[in-house]
Amino acid sequence: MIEKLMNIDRRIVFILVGLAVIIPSLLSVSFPITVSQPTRSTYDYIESLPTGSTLMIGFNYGPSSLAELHPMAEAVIHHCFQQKVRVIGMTLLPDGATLGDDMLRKVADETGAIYGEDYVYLGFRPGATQVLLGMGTAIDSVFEADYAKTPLAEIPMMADITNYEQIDLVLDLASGSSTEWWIVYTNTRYNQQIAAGVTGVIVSQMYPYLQTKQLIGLMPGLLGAAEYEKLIGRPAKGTEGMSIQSFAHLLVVGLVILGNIAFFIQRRQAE
Amino acid sequence: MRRQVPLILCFAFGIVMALTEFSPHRFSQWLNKEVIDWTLVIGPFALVLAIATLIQTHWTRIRRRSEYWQYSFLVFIGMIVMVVIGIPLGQRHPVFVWLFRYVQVPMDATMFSLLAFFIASAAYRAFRARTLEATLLLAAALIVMIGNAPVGDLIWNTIIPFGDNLPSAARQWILDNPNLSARRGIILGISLGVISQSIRIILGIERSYLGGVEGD
Amino acid sequence: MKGPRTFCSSPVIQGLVLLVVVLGYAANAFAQEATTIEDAQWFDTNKIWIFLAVLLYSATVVYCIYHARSGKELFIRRIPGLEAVDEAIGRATEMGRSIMYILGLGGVSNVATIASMNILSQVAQKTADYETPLRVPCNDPIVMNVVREMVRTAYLNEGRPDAYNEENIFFLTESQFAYAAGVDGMMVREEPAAVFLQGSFFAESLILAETGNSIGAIQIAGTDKEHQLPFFIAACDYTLIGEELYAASAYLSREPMLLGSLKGQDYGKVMIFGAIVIGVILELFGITWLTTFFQRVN
Amino acid sequence: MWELIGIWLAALLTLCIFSFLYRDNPFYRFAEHLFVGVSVGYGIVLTVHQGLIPFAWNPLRDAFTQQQWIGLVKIIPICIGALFFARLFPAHGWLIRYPIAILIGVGSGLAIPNVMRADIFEQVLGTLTPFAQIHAGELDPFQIFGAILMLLGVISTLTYFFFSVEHRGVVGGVSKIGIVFLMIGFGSAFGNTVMGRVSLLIQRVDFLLADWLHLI
Repeated sequence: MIEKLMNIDRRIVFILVGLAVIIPSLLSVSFPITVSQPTRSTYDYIESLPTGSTLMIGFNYGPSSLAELHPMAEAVIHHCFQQKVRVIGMTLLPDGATLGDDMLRKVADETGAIYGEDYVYLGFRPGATQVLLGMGTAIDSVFEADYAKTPLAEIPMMADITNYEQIDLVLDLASGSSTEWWIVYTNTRYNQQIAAGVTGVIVSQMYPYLQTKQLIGLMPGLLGAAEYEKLIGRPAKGTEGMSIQSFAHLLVVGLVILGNIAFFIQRRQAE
Repeated sequence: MRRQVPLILCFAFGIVMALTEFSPHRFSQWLNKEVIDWTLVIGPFALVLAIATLIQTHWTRIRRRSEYWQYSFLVFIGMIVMVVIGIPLGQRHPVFVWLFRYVQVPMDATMFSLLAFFIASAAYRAFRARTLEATLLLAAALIVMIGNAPVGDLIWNTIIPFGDNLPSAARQWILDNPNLSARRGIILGISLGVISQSIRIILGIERSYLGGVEGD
Repeated sequence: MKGPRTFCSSPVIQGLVLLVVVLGYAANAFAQEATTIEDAQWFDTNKIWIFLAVLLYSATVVYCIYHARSGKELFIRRIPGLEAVDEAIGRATEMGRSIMYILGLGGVSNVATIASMNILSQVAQKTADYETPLRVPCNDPIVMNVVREMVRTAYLNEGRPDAYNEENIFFLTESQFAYAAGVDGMMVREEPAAVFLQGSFFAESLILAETGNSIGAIQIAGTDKEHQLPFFIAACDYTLIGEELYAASAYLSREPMLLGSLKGQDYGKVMIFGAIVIGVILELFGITWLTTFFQRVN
Repeated sequence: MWELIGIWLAALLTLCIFSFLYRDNPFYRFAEHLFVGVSVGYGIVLTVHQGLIPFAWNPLRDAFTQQQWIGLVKIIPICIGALFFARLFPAHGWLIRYPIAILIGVGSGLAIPNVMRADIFEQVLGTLTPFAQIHAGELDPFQIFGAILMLLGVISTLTYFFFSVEHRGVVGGVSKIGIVFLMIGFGSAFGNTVMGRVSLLIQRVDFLLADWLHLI
C-alpha cells in the first residue's frame, strides 16, 4: 500500500491536475484575494493621476505568455479609462503587435473609449533600445504613424504629447527582459516613472529594482491581475484564474505532503 | 587557411566588438551596429545546413522504411506549406496568419502547458524529506506555493488567530532574501566563467568551435 | 594543438595588424564628419573602470593558463555528478541501448553550449570504445555542424572512425517547443538508457527531464540558466549547478588550458569577495566611495 | 467559416498533444511530426522576411535604385554567409569555419564588457546598497537581519563555486552554508513557477471549454 503510494503512476497525478483545473473552470468558484503592496502602489499611482494624464503601456509579450499578462492589461486599461487617463500602447516585440491592438480595442468597446482621444496604439518598431531612446526626444521620430498607419500629427490626442515629459507613467507588461531596458534607457536617462507587470517566472528578478525604487510598482503574473481586478472592483479572468490556481496549488501541496507521509511511514517500518 | 584564418577573423571581430562598446565615437558606434547587422545576415545562411540535414534525415527514413517512416511525410508537408505560402505572400497574409494561429500556436501553447502536469509529478516524486538539503528545498517550495495561492492566506487567517496574511508575507520574504542571494552567487560565478571563456575564444586559446582539437 | 605558447604568435598579431590598418583608414574618414563632442570622443570615461576590471581579470586568466601549461599539476575539487558519467555510459552499453545527448537551445557562441560540446567530446571518446550509439538531436544548425566535427574527431582519436555514424547527430527544428515535442517523441520510442541534458535550457527543461525520467533513463543535467536549475534538480539524477557546468569540461578533460582558466576564475571570485567585504565595511562607516564607484559605471 | 474550421483544427491538435500524457500514440506522433515541419517552415519564412530581406536585400536594392552605395558593404556578409553552402561539398567543408569564427568572435566580444557591467558590477552594487541604508538608519532591525543574511548568502554561495581549493575546514563549512542557500533558492523558484505553468494550462482548458465546446 505504502509502497504503491510512494511510486504512484504519474498518470494519476496528471488526471488529478487536469481535474483540478477543469472542474473549477466549469463551476466558477472564487476566493478572496489579498492585495500585495507592489500591486497596490501601481494602482495608487494611477488612481492619483488627474484627469487627462497619460499612461504608456508596453505590450512586451508574445502568445505564449498571453495567459498571464492579458488579464493584467485588461484590468489596468479599464482603470485608466474609468479615471479618464489616456493610454498609449506600443510594443518592442513583433509578436506583441496584434495582442496589444486586440486588447485595447476590446476594452474600448466595453467602456466606450474613443480612438485618437482616449487611446492610441502605436504598434511595433524594431530595435528595442533605439526605440526607447528615440521616444525620449520625440515619439514621432520613431513612430511617425500609428498601427493603422495614421500619421501621429493627425491624431488629436497626440497634439500635446511629444516625448516622455508628457507621459506620467510607463507600464511595461513583460515576459522577457524588456523591463530592464525601460529601466536602463528611460528611467535612468529621462527620469521616467516606470511600473511593471511580469510573468510569474521573472517576478523575482524584478524585486531588486523595486527595492531601489527604479520601479514604482510591480504586478506578479496572474495573481497581479487578480489583485488589480479586486482594487478596481471588477473581477474577471484574473480572479477566475486565481481561484483555479488555488485548487491546483492545494493539489500540488497536498500531493507533496502525502508523498512525505508515505515516505516517513515507510522509513519507520524499515527501522 | 583552415585554422589560421578563422582564428584571425575571430580575434579581429571579437576585439572590435569589445572595444567599440567602450567608445561613444560616431565611427565606433557605426562599426558596432554594422557588425551586428552583418551577423544578422550571416546567421540565416546557416539554415541551409539545417534544411539540408532535415531533408536528408527524413528522406533516409522514408527510403529505408525505418519505423514510423510514414510520419516523415508530415514533416515535409508542414514545412513546404509554410514556405510556399509564407515566402511569396509574406507573414501578414491572411492564409499564413491562419496557419500560424490555428496550427502552430495551439501546438506551441499546448506543449508549453504540459509543464503544469510535469511540474506536479516532479514535485510529488522529488520533494521528499530525505536529507537536510532536500527538506529545505521542499519547505521553501511549499511555503512559496501556499503563499502564491489566494486560498493560502484565507485558510491561515481563519484557522490561526495571529499573523494576518503570513503565507504571502513569508513567500515574499523567501523570494527577496535567501532566493535572491543564492541567485546572486550563481550569477557572479557564471559571469566570471562567461568572461573568461570569451577571452579564451578571442585570444584563440579555446578552439573547440573549430570542431575538435586535431585535424588541421 | 601545437606548442603550448603558439596562441600569441601568429593569428593574434596578424589580426592586430590587419585591424589597425583597416580601422585607422575608416576612422579617419569618419572623424571629419563628427558634430558633437560625444561623437568625437574615442573613450567613454565613465566606463574606464569596467575597462580596467576587464583588463585585470583577463590578465589573471591568461596568466593562470600560462602557468597551468608549464606543466604544474592543478587541483580541482570533486564535482558530484561527474562520476556518474561512466556509470551512465556503462549502463547503456550493458543494456544495449543508446545514449541521448541534448545540448539545449544555445547558439554556438553561447558559453554553456561550448562547455557542453567539450563534455560531449569526452563522452564520445568513451562511447567510441564501447560502440554505444550516441544520439544528438540539435536545435541549432551551426551547433550541429560543430558537434559532428567534434564527435568525428573524438572517434578518430580513439581509433574507431568506423563506429562514427553521422546520421546520429542531426537537426530537428529551431522552435523551442517543437524541439521539445520531437525529442520527447524520440525518447519514448528509442528509450535511451542515459540522457545528458547539458547546456542552455529554457522552459522546455522540465518537459525533457520528466519524459527522460518516465522512461527510466539515468539523467545527468547541467545548465547555467539559474531559472531552470530547480527543475533539473527535481527531475534528474545528477545536476551540475551553474559554473559547475563550465568546470565539468575541465574536470573531465584535465586539459591545462581549461584548468588554468578555472583557477583564474577563482581569483576573480576572490576579487569580488574583497570588493564586497571592503565595500560593506566602508558603507557601515559611512564611506561611500565604493558604491559611488559601482554606480557611476551604470 | 474559416475561423470555425480553425478552432476545430486547433482543438484537435491540442488534444493530440495532450494525448502524450497517457503515452506515445499515433495521434501524438501525427502532431509531433507536423509540428516539427511547420515550425521549420515558419523559421525559414521568418528568417527570410525578418533577416535576409531587411538586412541584406534592402540595402543592396537601395544601393542600386537610390545610389546609396554604402549598402554595397552588405555584399561582404552575404559572401561570408554563403560559405555555409560549402558544407554541401565535403572537400571544402572546412570553409564554414569562417562564418562560424566570425559569429563566435562577435558574440564573445559583445559579452565581455556587457557581462562585466550588467552582472558583476550591478550584483556587487546590489549587495552593498542595503549597508549604505543601514548606515543612514533607514532600515528596521528585521531588514538589517535580511541584509546580513543576504551578505552571508552571496558569500557562501560564491564559496561553493570555488573549484581550485578542497572543500574542507572553513571553506567546506562555508560552502555547506552555500548549499543551504542554493536549496532554499531552488525550492522557492520551483514553487513560484507553479503559478505560471498552471496559468498556461488554464488558458488551454479555457480554449477547449469556452471557444471550442462553448461550455463556459
